Amino acid sequence: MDRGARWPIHLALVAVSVAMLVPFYWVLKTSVSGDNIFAYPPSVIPRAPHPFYYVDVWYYIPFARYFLNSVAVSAIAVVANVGLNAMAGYALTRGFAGKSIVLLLFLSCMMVPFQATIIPAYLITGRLGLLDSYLGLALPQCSTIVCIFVFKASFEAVPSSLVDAARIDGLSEFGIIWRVMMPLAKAAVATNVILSFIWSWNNFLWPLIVTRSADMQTLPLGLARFLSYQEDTTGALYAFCVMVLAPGILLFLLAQKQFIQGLAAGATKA
Amino acid sequence: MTSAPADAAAPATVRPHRFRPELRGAALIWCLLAPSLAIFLLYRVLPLAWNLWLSFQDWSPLHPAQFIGAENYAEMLFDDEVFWQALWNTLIFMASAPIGIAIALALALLVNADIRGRDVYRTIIFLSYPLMTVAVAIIWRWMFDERVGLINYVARSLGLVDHPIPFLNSFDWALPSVIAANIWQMLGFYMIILLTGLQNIPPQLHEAAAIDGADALGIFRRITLPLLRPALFLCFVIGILNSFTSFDLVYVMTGGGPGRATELLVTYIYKLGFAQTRFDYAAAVTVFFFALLIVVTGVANRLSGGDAGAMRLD
Amino acid sequence: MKRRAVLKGAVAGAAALAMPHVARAQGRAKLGFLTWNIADQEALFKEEIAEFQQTHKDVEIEWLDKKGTELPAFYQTQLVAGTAPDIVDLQGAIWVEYAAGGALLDLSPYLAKEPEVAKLYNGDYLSTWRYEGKTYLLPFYISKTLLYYNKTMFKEAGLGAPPTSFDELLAFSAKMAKGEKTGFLTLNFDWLYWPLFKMNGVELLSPDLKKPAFNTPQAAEVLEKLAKATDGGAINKISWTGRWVEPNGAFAGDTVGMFHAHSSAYFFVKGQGRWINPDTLGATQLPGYWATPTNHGFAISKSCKHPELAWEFIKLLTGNKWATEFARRRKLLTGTVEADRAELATIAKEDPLGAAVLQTQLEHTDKFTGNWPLPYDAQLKDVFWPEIQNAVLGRKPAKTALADAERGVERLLRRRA
Amino acid sequence: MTGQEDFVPRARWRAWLLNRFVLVPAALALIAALWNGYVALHDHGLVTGRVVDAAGRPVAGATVVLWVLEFTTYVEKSRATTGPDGAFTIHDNPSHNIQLAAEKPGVGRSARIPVRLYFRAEDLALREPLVLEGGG
Repeated sequence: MDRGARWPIHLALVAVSVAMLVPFYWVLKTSVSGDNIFAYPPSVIPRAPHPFYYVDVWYYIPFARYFLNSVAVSAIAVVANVGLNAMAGYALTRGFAGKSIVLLLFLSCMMVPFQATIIPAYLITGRLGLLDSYLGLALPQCSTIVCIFVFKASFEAVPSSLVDAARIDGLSEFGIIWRVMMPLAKAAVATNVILSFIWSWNNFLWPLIVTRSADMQTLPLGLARFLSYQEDTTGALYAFCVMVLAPGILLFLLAQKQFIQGLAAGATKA
Repeated sequence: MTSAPADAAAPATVRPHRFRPELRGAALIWCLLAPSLAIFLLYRVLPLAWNLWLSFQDWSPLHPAQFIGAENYAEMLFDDEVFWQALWNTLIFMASAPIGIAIALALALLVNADIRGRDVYRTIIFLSYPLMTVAVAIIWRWMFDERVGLINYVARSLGLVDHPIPFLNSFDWALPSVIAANIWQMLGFYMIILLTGLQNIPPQLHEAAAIDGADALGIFRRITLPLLRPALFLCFVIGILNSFTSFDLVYVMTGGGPGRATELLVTYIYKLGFAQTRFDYAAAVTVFFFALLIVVTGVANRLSGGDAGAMRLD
Repeated sequence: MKRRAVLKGAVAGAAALAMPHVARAQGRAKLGFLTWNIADQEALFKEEIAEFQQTHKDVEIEWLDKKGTELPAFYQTQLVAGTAPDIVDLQGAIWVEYAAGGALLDLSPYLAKEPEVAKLYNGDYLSTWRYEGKTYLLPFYISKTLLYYNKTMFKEAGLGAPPTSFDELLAFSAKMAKGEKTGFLTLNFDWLYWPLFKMNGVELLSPDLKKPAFNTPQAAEVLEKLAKATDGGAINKISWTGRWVEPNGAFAGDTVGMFHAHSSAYFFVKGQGRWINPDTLGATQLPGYWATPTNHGFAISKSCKHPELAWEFIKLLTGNKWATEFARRRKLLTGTVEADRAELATIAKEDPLGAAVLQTQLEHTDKFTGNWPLPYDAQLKDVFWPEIQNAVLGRKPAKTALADAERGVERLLRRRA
Repeated sequence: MTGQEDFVPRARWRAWLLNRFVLVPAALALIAALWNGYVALHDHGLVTGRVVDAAGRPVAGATVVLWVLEFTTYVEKSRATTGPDGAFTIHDNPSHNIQLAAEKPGVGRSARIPVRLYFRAEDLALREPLVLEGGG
């Protein structure tokens, strides 16, 4: 692959990159210029860009409040995911009776369509008395199968000699997880953080059902309200999109190196 | 992670006894699994069981349940074209995964070449994955817009079409459009996985083959592809799961329309339950849906030699 | 980690034992109040609640607003959990299903006990909330379809008065259609397109609502005409594919001759269409004066623990004072006679066009259609509409589509019988 | 991830604190704080400006009306009257999206000029005066 002329490769990749980036540009452009969606032809360069659509969004819903809620819920989900998944992942690296059943259970759990489980999930959450609470919002996503496997894979990559040595040093299992495994599984942690963050940050249907009070709403709900209600103000709608997407993208850009490693590990370290 | 209570896991002694540590170990393992298992039990298994039970009942939030045997299933299989339409669309959606994977493979090969700025390319291509699907749907619904959509604009300026195509409003274009948006979002994810697959292939193999005088294509066919199999199958499995569960995308982009052109099983389940208050019937479809997923992924897993990365059962 | 897990479990368990979820609703008298995608009136609701609490000191009212498409999902989940909001704002025909299912409180006894209350409202509109002789809602705000027309485009096409018959409607549309321009556009959700059929004497169901009655040569002819006009560009395709924003946006784009929509569309369109003023936009009835209402009303959930309080509250909401206030702020009609009279008087001064639009809402209120009290309306729509779509978009011959639709509807009616 | 301090050597603290995962959010927080500080100092809802006639002479005693956007429509919020130098001050603008117009019987009325602000009740000094035209 790496022999011969490079420019065709660059050409192809640049073309693809453009294709991938155009939607981003288009949203940004509309969010600052808001050329009316019913104007044709669309202008490629924003006419008279201004930040006021962002101001409108900020005041249209209690943005700070919704943002805070989203952050709180995501934070819970992320912490819980890293913790619980690491534990489960470690457990799965060990042989024990009923392991294959657990694995089967996990795998099949991946395939339950959440849309079909809302009502029972709601009733259960109600039973736990967690309705309209951050924990209730986060709980269904406090452990995710894919992430467990990411941990499992990267733990398996840890040479067993290390583990044995640690055990001989008299480390408790938790000590082993925390002091031997985790430092070697930074990538898996990053993957867990990002995936669980993205998933809980983007979650839409569950918050919709579980939140009652106005000040427990999360950002996707605000976005949905925009969609249904303020849809004519396209500029503001796309400004909202940017404001909602930014945190996820930022986090990804910050941690992408480890994230991609971890994903890769979970994916192919078979 | 809080440090464990001392009693939770007494340090195994240097020279352990025959089986007591075994037992303790097992207990510990289950303790480690407990929280995750609890969550899945509460939010996956129980609801599924509820659906299973419900699928044999006649129930709605408005009246108490009563047993009606397999009536819901009978209706689903013999008396509901919409169900079959939705199933068909879902299968098409699923069948589209290989397209994305193929593109991703090509990209992975390109990015794998040691060229300047490969990380930048990689990042850019991956960037669409972390996006909120609702927002992605909003964006693409608009890209595909008949009157002011960018795609139509470009196509018209290039003279590819004389009339703008009403992508999302046309029975023939709606599903492909949604699929395209889906591929756009998944592409980077596939690529990353394949890229790692490529990088795990020891370069010596390529060199050896090159010395044997194999051309690039030959190397790719005889060495790269076979060694890439697990990664490819993982992509495929993820693609399947994704195509079965991409609810937000369809819900926002087309809402299943026009007609039933983009109705997927998952959107149909949602509509049945919440638009038509037919949770009992929706439950039947859900059960079928679940069974179908198990079968498909099972088959994929088998094909991959039970070795599709995360899907593997040891 | 383990300790946390254990604690979490213990706490959750305790919570489950200590407070079953209904417990939240009890304590000092509390009313849940759910509105349908009208969060912009938060101020109004807060004031109304405040006033209500002056006379009912110990009552707590929790106001919620949910987006239209999600409100049913939310309400039904709450029903199952037994925590349904006590007062709910319902739109279209979904209330019938809830009423038939016994989720809503029959208001007839209350209306009988206080006959003066019913007199507050427009009788025709109030009667749209009747199912099997019982009234289940009080009108919150009202709206029915009318015909907006683009006077400029009419002039350009050499047309004078708006059409007076179905064929004229199509002929006019054809005259105005060229290039980007189309002649006619209709909203299609909640049976809003049905007047087009009704004006041609097509009935959806037999009078007893037990059998489909729409598979007639007439209906086929109408469908064929619509399909032809759509194909020829006289009717805008968005009529059959768009929902709310696209059609309004298209008409606001000044490229559509006639727009069949309900009064709520007016301010939406006006907000976008710079061209709109009394000389460029006309508002009139559809030929045949048939119209489909899409009203909002307040219902009380049966699960409500304080029905008298809830009743008092919705009386306050729909009473003259607050209805007038609401009509003013939202520039619409409420179905409360006094309020609407006042609003029409006020708006006539500041926005004659708006007044003209609202005026149509109080005319020919005896010619409602497309608002059959069917408990399974949603399912019926779901079976019927896609076939109509197939026909008008030319994917199926009208006759086949109608036959298929008939089969579907018969099956549905059989199942629900 | 608490309870680990005792395991972490001093040297690692720098690594824990001085990495992009801490610094970037910190920087963002700082910016937000500064911005809020600025807002707090400039949100008295003051709107000042001048009213002149077609010839550019200041107009005393003209009525200036402030409309503020409430969701979809602009509603009149408050009025002010210009002093001898044609200057006016409105003290209670609550909004971030407003319209201004001036009028004086006999002199005429100005066009309604829309003004967008960066935050609610931002203090605003109109650069262009409101010009009364059309006699009336």
